[in-house]
Amino acid sequence: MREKPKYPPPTLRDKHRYIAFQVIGERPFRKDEVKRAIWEASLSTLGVLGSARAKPWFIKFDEKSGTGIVRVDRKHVEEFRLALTLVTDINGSRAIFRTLGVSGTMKRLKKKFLTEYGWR
Amino acid sequence: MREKPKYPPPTLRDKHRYIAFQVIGERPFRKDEVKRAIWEASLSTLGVLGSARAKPWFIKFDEKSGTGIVRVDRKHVEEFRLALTLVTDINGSRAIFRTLGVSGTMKRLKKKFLTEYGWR
Amino acid sequence: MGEVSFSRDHFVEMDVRSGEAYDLANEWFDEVVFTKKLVLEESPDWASLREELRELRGSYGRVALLVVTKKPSLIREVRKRNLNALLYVQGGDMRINRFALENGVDALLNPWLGRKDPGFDHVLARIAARKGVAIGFSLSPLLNASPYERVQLLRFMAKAWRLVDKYSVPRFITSSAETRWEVRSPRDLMSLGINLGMGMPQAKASLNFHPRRILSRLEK
Amino acid sequence: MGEVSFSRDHFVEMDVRSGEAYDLANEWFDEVVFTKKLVLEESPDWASLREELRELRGSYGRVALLVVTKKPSLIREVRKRNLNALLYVQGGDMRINRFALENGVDALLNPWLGRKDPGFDHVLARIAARKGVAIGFSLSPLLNASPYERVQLLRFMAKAWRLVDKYSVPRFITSSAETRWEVRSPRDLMSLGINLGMGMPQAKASLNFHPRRILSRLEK
Repeated sequence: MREKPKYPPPTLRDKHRYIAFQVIGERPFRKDEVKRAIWEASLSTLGVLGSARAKPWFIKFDEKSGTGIVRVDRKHVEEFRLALTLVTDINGSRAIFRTLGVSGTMKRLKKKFLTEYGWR
Repeated sequence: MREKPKYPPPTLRDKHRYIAFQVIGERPFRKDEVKRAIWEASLSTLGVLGSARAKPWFIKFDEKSGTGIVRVDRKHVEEFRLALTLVTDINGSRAIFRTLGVSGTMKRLKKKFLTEYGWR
Repeated sequence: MGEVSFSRDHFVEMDVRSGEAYDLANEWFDEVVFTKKLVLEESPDWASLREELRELRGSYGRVALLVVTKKPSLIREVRKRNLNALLYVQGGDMRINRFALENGVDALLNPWLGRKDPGFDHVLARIAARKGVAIGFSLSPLLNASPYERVQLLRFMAKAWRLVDKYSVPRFITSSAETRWEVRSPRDLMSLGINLGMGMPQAKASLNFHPRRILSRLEK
Repeated sequence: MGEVSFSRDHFVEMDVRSGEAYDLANEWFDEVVFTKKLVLEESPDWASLREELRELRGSYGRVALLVVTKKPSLIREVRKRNLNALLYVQGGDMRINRFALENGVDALLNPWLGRKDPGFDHVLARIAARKGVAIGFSLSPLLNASPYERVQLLRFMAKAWRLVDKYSVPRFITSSAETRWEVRSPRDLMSLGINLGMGMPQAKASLNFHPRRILSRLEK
C-alpha cells in the first residue's frame, strides 16, 4: 500500500519559483548553516504564517562558489527576497545574501544565473 | 514650528479595527506583560513584515477584569486574531487570548463587548 | 462596520479530551463533545469500554471515541460495535488514513500528524466525500509545535483544506484540547480556518453546520 | 516565466559611505555615489571641506555631502556654497525635514529616522514635489534595528512612500551602507521598495530614473 499522498492534479499544484542566490561572508559557510539562516530569515521577516504561505524550501548550496538555490511560492517571491535582504549574519558571522535571479524551472535558473559559478 | 507630521487626509488615513480581548491565565497579568505578549505573538506569527502591515497597537488592558483593547489594520484582523489564538503563555505562565469582538470605533467596541466586564 | 454578535449561531466543539477542557469549552460553545482517546494495539475489553463510555455520556452528554492505532483491522472492529459514540480516528499513517475513510468512520483527525506531507490527496478526498467522513482540523498540534513545525502544519492543513473544499468533504475545526489551556473560542478557531484559506461562511460552517450534521447521527 | 536579466538597465547606488562599501557596490551597480557624512554643530572650515570633496571626487567620481545637523541655518549655508557635490540632509528632526525641503537640497534621507512617526506628511510632500527634493529610502537603518524597530521603520517608510507616490515626489532607494556588509544589489533593494508598496516599475525607477535625474545636476 502506498505510503505517500499522490502528486496533486494540475489545478491544485503549488506554483513555485526557483531563486538563485550568492552568499558573501567574512568566512565560507557550510550548507547546513546557510539552510538554517534561510529558515531564520523567513521566520523573522514573514513569521510562521507568512512562511507557511511562502513555503521556502532549501534546495542546494555549493560551498565552493557560495551559491545556491531556494524554492518559494510564486506569489511570495518579493516578500521572501526582502527576508534574505534583511539578513546581516549567518551563524554569528557577517554575511550578505544576494539574489542572482528567479526562474520557473531549475534548468533555466542554472543556465541563466549559475553557469558562471560553475554549475551545470 | 510644529514637531509632528500632520494628520493625513482621508484617502491616506489607515483604516483600523479595534479588537476587544480577554486573557484567561493561571495567574493575573500586568498590563506591560500583556502588551509584550501581543507584540511577541505578532512578531512570531506575522513576522516583521506582516506586523508592519497589520500595525498592531496596544491600547488598554484592565488588570482587574483581564480584558483589553488592541487596534489593528482593517485588512489584517483575521491574521492578527490567529496570532493571538496561537499564544500559549504570557511571560512564562499559561494563558489564553480570547477575542470578544471587533469594531470600527472604540465607543461601539466598549458598548457591545466590554460593558459586561465593567468598562464604560 | 461592526461585527455581528455570534449569539444566534450554534457552535459545536467536536473534540475536547478532559473534564477541565470540557468545562471551559462549555462556557464558549453551545454544544461540546467529550472525546475518549484510546490507544489500541489489540482488541479492547469491550464490556469495560462500553461501561466507560456510558459513564462519560452520563457526565458529558455527547461522547466520541478517538482510536489511535497502527492496525487497520482494529478500526473495523470498533466500527462494527454499536458503542453509541462518534468514532474518530487519529490520522498520520497513510494506511490508517485510507482505511478510516474507506470504513466510513465519523471523522479522520489530522491526517498530516507527524508527517512531512499533508497525508491527504485527491484520491483520499474522493473517498472521504463518497463515504461522508469528516476531516478534523485541530488547533492543539499547532499550539504544541516549534515555529518550524507550525509552518509545516499550517502548510499541510492549508493544502488539505483545498482538497476538502474542492471535493466537498465534510469537515470541522476543533481545539482537540487535552487541557483547558488548549481550548479556544469558536470565533478564534474560525480565524484558523480563514487563515487556511476558508471564506468566512466556510469557516463558520466548520464549527456549526458540519459538526451539527455529524452530531445528528448520535441522536438517531 | 523567467525573469529578465537586468544588465541592460542602468542602476545607481546613491549613498555609500566608505571605500569598502563603494568597492562592493561598484561591482553590482552601474554608478555609485560616494557620500561624505558631515555632522555639523557650527560652520565647517570651507577650504578644507572643499579640498576633501575634491579628493573624494578624484577617488570616486561622483560625491555627495550628507549634512547631519540640528541647525537649519547650517543647511542654508552649505547650500549656498558651490561644492560640486550632491547635498543630502539627514532627516529625523521635523524642523530639519521641512527646512531641507524648502531649501531645495538634492535629497532628504529618511525623515523618519529616530522618530515615532514617519516625519513626513502631505504638507511636506507638496513642498518636496514643488522644490524637486528627493526622499531617500535607506536600507541600513533596517539592518541595524531590532525586530520591533524594523516593524516601525517599515511602517513609516510605507506611509512615506504613499505620500511620495501621491504627490509625485522624486525619490530613490539606497543601502546608505557605512560598511561593505550593508551593501545590497539593485534587485534586492528593489524588493524593499516593492514591499513598501511600490509597483515593479516604481521600484526600478527608484534605482534608475530618479537617481539618474539627480545625477544629471552634477554634470551641468
